[in-house]
Amino acid sequence: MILNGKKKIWSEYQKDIPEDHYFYVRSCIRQNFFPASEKLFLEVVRDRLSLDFFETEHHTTCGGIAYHSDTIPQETVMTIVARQFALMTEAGYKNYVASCITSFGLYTEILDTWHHFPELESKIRDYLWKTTKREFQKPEYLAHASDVVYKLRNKIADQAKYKLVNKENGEPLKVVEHIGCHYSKMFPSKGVGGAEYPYVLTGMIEAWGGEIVDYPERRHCCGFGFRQYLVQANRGYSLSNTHKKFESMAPFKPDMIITNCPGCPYFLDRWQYVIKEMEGTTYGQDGNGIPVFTYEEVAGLVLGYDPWYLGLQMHQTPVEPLLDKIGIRYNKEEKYLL
Amino acid sequence: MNKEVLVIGGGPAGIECANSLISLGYKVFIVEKCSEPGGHLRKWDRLFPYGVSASDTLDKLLQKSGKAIFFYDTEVQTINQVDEKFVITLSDDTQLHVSSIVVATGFTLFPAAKKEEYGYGIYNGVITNADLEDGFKTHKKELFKANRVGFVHCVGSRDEKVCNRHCSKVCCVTAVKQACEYKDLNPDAEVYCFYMDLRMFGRGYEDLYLKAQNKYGIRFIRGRVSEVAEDVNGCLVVKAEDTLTSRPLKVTLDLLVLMSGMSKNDDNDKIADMLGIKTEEDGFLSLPEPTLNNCQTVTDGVFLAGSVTGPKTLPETLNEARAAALSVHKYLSR
Amino acid sequence: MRERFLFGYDPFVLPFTLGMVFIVLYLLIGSVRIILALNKEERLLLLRSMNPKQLLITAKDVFVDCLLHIKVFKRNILLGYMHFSIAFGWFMIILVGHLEVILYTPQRNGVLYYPVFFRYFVMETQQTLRGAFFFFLMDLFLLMILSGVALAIFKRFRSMALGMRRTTKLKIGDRFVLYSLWAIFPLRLLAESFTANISGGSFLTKSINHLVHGFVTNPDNALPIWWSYSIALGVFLFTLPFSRYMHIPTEIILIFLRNAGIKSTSYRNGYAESEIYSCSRCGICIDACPMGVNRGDIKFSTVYTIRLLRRRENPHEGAEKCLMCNKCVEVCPVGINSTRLKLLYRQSVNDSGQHDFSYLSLLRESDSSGKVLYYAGCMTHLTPGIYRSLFNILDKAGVEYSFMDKDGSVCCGRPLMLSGDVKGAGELIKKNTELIKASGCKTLLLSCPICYKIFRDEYKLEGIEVIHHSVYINNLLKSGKIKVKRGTGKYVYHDPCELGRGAGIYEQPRELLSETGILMDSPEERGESICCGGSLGSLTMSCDKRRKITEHALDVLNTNKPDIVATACPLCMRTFSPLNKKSETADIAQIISRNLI
Amino acid sequence: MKEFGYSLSPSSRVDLDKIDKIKQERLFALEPGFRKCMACGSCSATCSAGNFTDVSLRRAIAYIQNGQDLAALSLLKHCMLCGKCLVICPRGINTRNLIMNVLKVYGEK
Repeated sequence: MILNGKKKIWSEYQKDIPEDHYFYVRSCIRQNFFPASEKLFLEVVRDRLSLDFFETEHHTTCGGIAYHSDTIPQETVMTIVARQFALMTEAGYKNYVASCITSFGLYTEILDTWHHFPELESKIRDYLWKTTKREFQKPEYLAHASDVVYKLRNKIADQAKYKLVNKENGEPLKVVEHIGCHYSKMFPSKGVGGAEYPYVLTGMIEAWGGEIVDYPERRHCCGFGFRQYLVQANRGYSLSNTHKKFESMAPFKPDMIITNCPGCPYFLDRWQYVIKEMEGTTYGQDGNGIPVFTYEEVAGLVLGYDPWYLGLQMHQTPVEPLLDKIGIRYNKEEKYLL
Repeated sequence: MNKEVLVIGGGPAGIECANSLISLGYKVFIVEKCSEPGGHLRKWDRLFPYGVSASDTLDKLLQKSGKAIFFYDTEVQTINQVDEKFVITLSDDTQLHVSSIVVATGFTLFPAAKKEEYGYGIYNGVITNADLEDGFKTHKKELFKANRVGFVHCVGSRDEKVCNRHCSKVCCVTAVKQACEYKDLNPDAEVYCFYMDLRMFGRGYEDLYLKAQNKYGIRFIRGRVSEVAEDVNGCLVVKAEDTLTSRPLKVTLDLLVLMSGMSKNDDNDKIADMLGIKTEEDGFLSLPEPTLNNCQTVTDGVFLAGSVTGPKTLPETLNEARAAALSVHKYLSR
Repeated sequence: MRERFLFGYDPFVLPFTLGMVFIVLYLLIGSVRIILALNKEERLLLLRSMNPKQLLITAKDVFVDCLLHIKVFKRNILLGYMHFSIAFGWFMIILVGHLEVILYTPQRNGVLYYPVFFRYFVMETQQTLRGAFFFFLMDLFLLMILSGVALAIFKRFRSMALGMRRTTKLKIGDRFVLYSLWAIFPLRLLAESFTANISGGSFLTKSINHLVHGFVTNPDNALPIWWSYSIALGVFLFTLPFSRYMHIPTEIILIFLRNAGIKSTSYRNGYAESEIYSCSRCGICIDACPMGVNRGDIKFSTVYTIRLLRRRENPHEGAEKCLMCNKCVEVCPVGINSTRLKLLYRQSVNDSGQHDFSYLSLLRESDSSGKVLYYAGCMTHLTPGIYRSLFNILDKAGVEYSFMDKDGSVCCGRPLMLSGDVKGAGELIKKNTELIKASGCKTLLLSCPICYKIFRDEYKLEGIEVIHHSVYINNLLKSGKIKVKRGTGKYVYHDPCELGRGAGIYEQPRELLSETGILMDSPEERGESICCGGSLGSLTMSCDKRRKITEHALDVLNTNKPDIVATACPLCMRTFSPLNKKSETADIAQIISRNLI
Repeated sequence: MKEFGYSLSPSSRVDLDKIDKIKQERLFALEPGFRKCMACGSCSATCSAGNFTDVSLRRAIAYIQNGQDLAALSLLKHCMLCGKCLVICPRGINTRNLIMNVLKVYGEK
C-alpha cells in the first residue's frame, strides 16, 4: 500500500463543508436502531461546539426505503424530498444535513436529476404546491452528518478524553471503516475522499488516534440491500454479503468497525450473531466478535461519554472488551439500567 | 514561397515526416517539447507483433533526419499567418517563417491513476504497460519475479467515465505481446489477460494471440476488471466477471499490468486553436475528409500526421507521416 | 542310392532337431492357448468347420495365401515373387526331401532330420541315376529360393524397387532371425555342393563341386559346413517365436479360424492372438496408411500397433490416432482385421458410460408411410448443397420423400461406435430405429456413408431398404426416371472409406459419373483410395496433421488433372473443398443435379 | 442450530485461486487444442445435441478453466460425438478428443 497515492486521491476529493447553520434531518431507522447516535450528534455540535443545528418534528421520511424497494415512483419520492427542502426554507436555513446515508444519496441524486432535467424540478414544485401549498429553495449545501463530524474531527480530538489506542501497549487500534453504498458510490465527487478510497471515516479515526486497515472487500455492501433484507426469501443473500465481508477482514484482525450508514452497523453487528449460530464462526481475536459503532458513538467514546449513555448496550456484539482495551471506564451493573 | 516546413512533434510521425520532406528538398524544423526525439517510442522496448527492437527502429528513423533542425524542450507559443506564410514564435523566443506546418503531436498515455478502482499508485503490485516496457528495457529483475500476473485491457479506453469512449487500438496486441514476453522471462508465471474484445486486427496479431494461448498458456478472461484490493499478504485481489460463463470471478495476483490507452494529446486544444482547426468530441484533431485524406485540415498549408488524429499503430503512423510530407509537397508545388 | 553311415546320425543334426522339436511344441501350446481363449460359440464354429469340404477350402486358402502369396503378387510382381519363391521353394524342398527319403531310404522314414540333411547321409551308387530327377528339382527349388533371398537382401537396401516406399523398421531380434534365414539357403547350397561328389547333385550343386573340387573333396571340409547349415536352421527355429517370421506357421492357424467364421472379440486374446502372430511385418500397411504423410506418425501405422500388441505393450496411441479408413486391412496380405482390433481396444478404454441421452425421448417421429425417408445425418447438415441437390433429383423423378432430420438430427451412432462407446451408440441406434420404424417408410435414403455403414451393419430395420444416394440415384437413372446430359466434364471419383472399403460400393458411383462425363482414373482408388483426412475414426489426430493427409489425398486425386473431384460423402467434401485448389470438389448428387435434363 | 428460515447462500463467484491446475495440465497434455479456444461459439451453434438439450463445448471449456468441473461434465454428457464441431472449429481444436478426455479426466470417481 502506497499511502501517498491515497493521499493524492483524497486531496482530489475534498469538499468545502460549512461548519455551522444546518437544517438537520434524522434517519428513519437509526431512531430505532441507534437512537442515542442522533441525540449525541446534536448534543456535541450544539453543546460542546456551540454550533447552530436546527431540527423540526415536522420532517418525515425521505422515502428512500420505499424508493429503493421499488414501491413508489420517482415523482413521489421527489415530492417528499421537496417538502423537506420547503421545511428548511421555511426555517431559514440554506445548509441541509442528513443523518442517513440513503437520504444523503437520494438528495444528491434528486438534485443532480433536477440539474439535468429542470422541467422535472418545476413539475415537482408544482406537485408540492398542489399538495401542501409549500415552496422551497434547493439547499446551498448538502451534507451528510459524517461530513460535519469529519469537518469537526480535530475540534473533537482537542476535547477528547480517550484516544483510539490500546492502553496496554500504546499501539493504535486497528479500525475497519464501512462507508455505506449511498454515500459516494453514486456520486464520487460528493463524498470526502471519493468512492474508491473514501476518507470521511478514515479522517476521523486518524484524528482520534486509531489506524485504518484496508481489506479486499472494503467496498462491498454490508448486506442490507433493502430488497435483500426486507424479503425473508432473500435474507440469505443479505447474510452472505456480510459473511463475505467478515471473511475478508478477519485476517487483518481488526479491533473495531466504524460505520457511516443507518443499516450497516445494524447488519454488521447483528449478523455476527447469526453467522455464529449458523456457521459456528466468531470473528474477532478474543472470541467476542468485532464490535461495530456508528461514527457518533466513536466520537462520543473519545469525548468521554458514558458507554451506556451512548446506547452501546443496544449492540448485539459486546463492546466491553474494546472499552477495556482503550481503558474507558464504565459500570458493568448499569448496562441495562438506563 | 520558401521551402521551409515546421513539424510540431519529434516522435516517429514527426521524424518520418521530416525525413520525407528532406528527401523532397525541404528545410525542416522540428519542435519537440521533450529533451530527446522519439516520443513514446523512446520509452518502449520491443514492438508488436514481431518483437522488433524499439530503439533500433528509432535509430533507423533518426539516421535519415540529420538535416532536420530540432528544437528540444521547446513548444510553439504563437502562430500567425501572414499571406501564405506562417510566422511562429517558440517558447525560447525563436521566430520561424515557414510555408507549411505538419502537426505530429501524437497522443498522451492515459493516466492510469484516474481509474481509481485499479489502485495505480496505491497498490504496490499495480503497474502500467509503460512501466512494464520500461522494466523490459532496463532489465528490472524484481519485476519478473511475480508468479501470478494479470493484464487489464482497455484501461482508459472504451470508457465514458474517463471521457475516452474510443478504442485505443494497440493495447490488445500490446498486452498479448507483453504477456508473452513476461512468460519468456518467467516461465513459471501464471498469466491472465482481462479483455472485453480482443481486437487482433493486424497482420501477425492473431498468430501472436494463438501463440499466447497455445505456447505460453496465457489465460484470457473476457470481462473488465471491476476492482482491485490488497489482501493481508499485500497480494492483489482482482475481481471481474467471466462474461463467457456469466459468473463473477476473483483471482489473487502478485502483479497487475494496466494497459493504459491512447488519450488525446493534452495540448490538442491549444494547437488546434492556434491553427484554426477543430478537435472532435474525443479530443483528437478533426479531419474534414477522414476517408479520402487523413492528413488534410481546414487550414491551407496545415497538415496532420499520426496519432494526433486518433489511436494508430506505428506503421500506420509512419505511412501517414510520409503521406503528410507528400501533401506538403503537393501544396507547396501548386 | 545307399546310406553312408550305419546309424544315419551325426551330431551336427542336433541344432536343427532340437529347434524343430522346440518349434513344434511351441506351436502346439500356442494353438491350444488360442483355442482355449475362444468362447463357446467360437469353439463350436471351429468344430463345425472340421468337415472335408471346409478343410479343402482352408487347404486351398493356405496354399494360395501362404505358399503362392497371390495377394502380394497382386501388389507387386517382384515382391510377390520374393515371397513366393522363398515360401513355395522351401515348401517344395521339404516335400521333395521327404519323397527322396520315402523312395530311397524308406527305413529312415519319420526321422525328423533325415529329409533335411539327406545329401549328407547318402551316397550315389551306379544304379541311382533315377535320383537325378529329384536332384534337379532340389537344385531348381534351391535356386528359386536363393533368387528370393537375393531379392530380399536387395529389398533391404532398395525397397522402392519392390513397390514399397517404406519397410518395417526391424528390432535386433528380428535381424537375428532374418540373417539366419538368409544364411540357411546359401549354407545348404554349399553343404550340398561339398558333398555333391559323394551324394550326387544337379546343375547347381554339381557345378559348384566341380568348380572348387580340390577344396571340396576333402571330407574334413564338408562337416563344418553341414554344421553351419544345421546351426542356421536351429537358430532360425529357436528364435522364430520371438520374431516376425512366426507368421509363417501362425497364418495357417489364422486361416483355419477365419474360415470357421470366427471374429476377434478381444484385441489381444483368442482369434486376435492368431491375427497378431500372423502379422509378418511386411510393412505393406505402412505405405497404405494415410498417416504416413506425417513422418512422425509412421510409428502409428498398423504394423507397429500390432507389434505392440504382440509384445503385450500398450497400443493406445496408434489405436486412438488411427483414422479407421481400413486401407491397411484391404492391403494386408494376411488379411488381419486390424481395424477391428483397434476398435476392440477403444471399447476397452472408452466405453465411459458417462453419456446421458435421456433428452432423446423428447423426439417424435413424422408420418412417412410408404415414402422414401431421407436422413441427412450430422455431416450433411454442414453441406446443405448435397441434400438440396438430392431433393432436386427426387423431385424430378417424382419420388415422394420426407426429411427425417430437417430440424436437426439424432446422430446415427457411428462416431460413438468408432470411439469405442458401444453402449452410447446403442442408445442412439435404438432411438433412430424407433423413429424410422414408426415413420412407416419403406426406404431409408442416406447421403452420408458414415451413417450408411452403421444403418446397414448395426441397425435392424427389417423390411426397410437402406440405401446410399449414389446407389439410389444410379437406380433412378437406370430405370429412366431421370435423365442426364452427357458432357465433357472430367471427373475423378474419390471412394469414401465407409462407402468403398466399408460397404463395398465402388461401381454405382462410377457408373453414374460415366453417364454424365468422362470418368478418369486415380492412381489409388477403389479399395486403395486414400482417406480424405476428415475421418471421424481418428480420435486424437490434430487438425494440422489431418490437413497434410487431405493435401496428399488431393494431390493423388488430381494426378490426371480432372475438372471435378467427385465424392459421395459430405465429410469428404467438407474436408476436400477448402483445400482443393486444383479442381472443383463436388458430391455426386450435386453433379447429377446440375446435369439433369 | 437455530432455525432462521434462511441461510448463507452459496457464492456463485469463481475463485481462480482454488482451481485444480494439475487436472487442467493433464487435459492439456491429452488434447493440446484445449487452450486454443477463442470462445467463438461455433461448436455450440452447430451441435447436433444442441438442438435438443443444453450442451456447449465453448461453455464447458470456460467452466473447466474456472474450475467448475461438474458444470462442464453435465454439459458434455449429452454429446453424441458426431464431430460437427470438429469440422467447424475455426481454431482446429480436436473437439471430440477434448470432450472424451474431459469426461475421462474429470469424470473419474
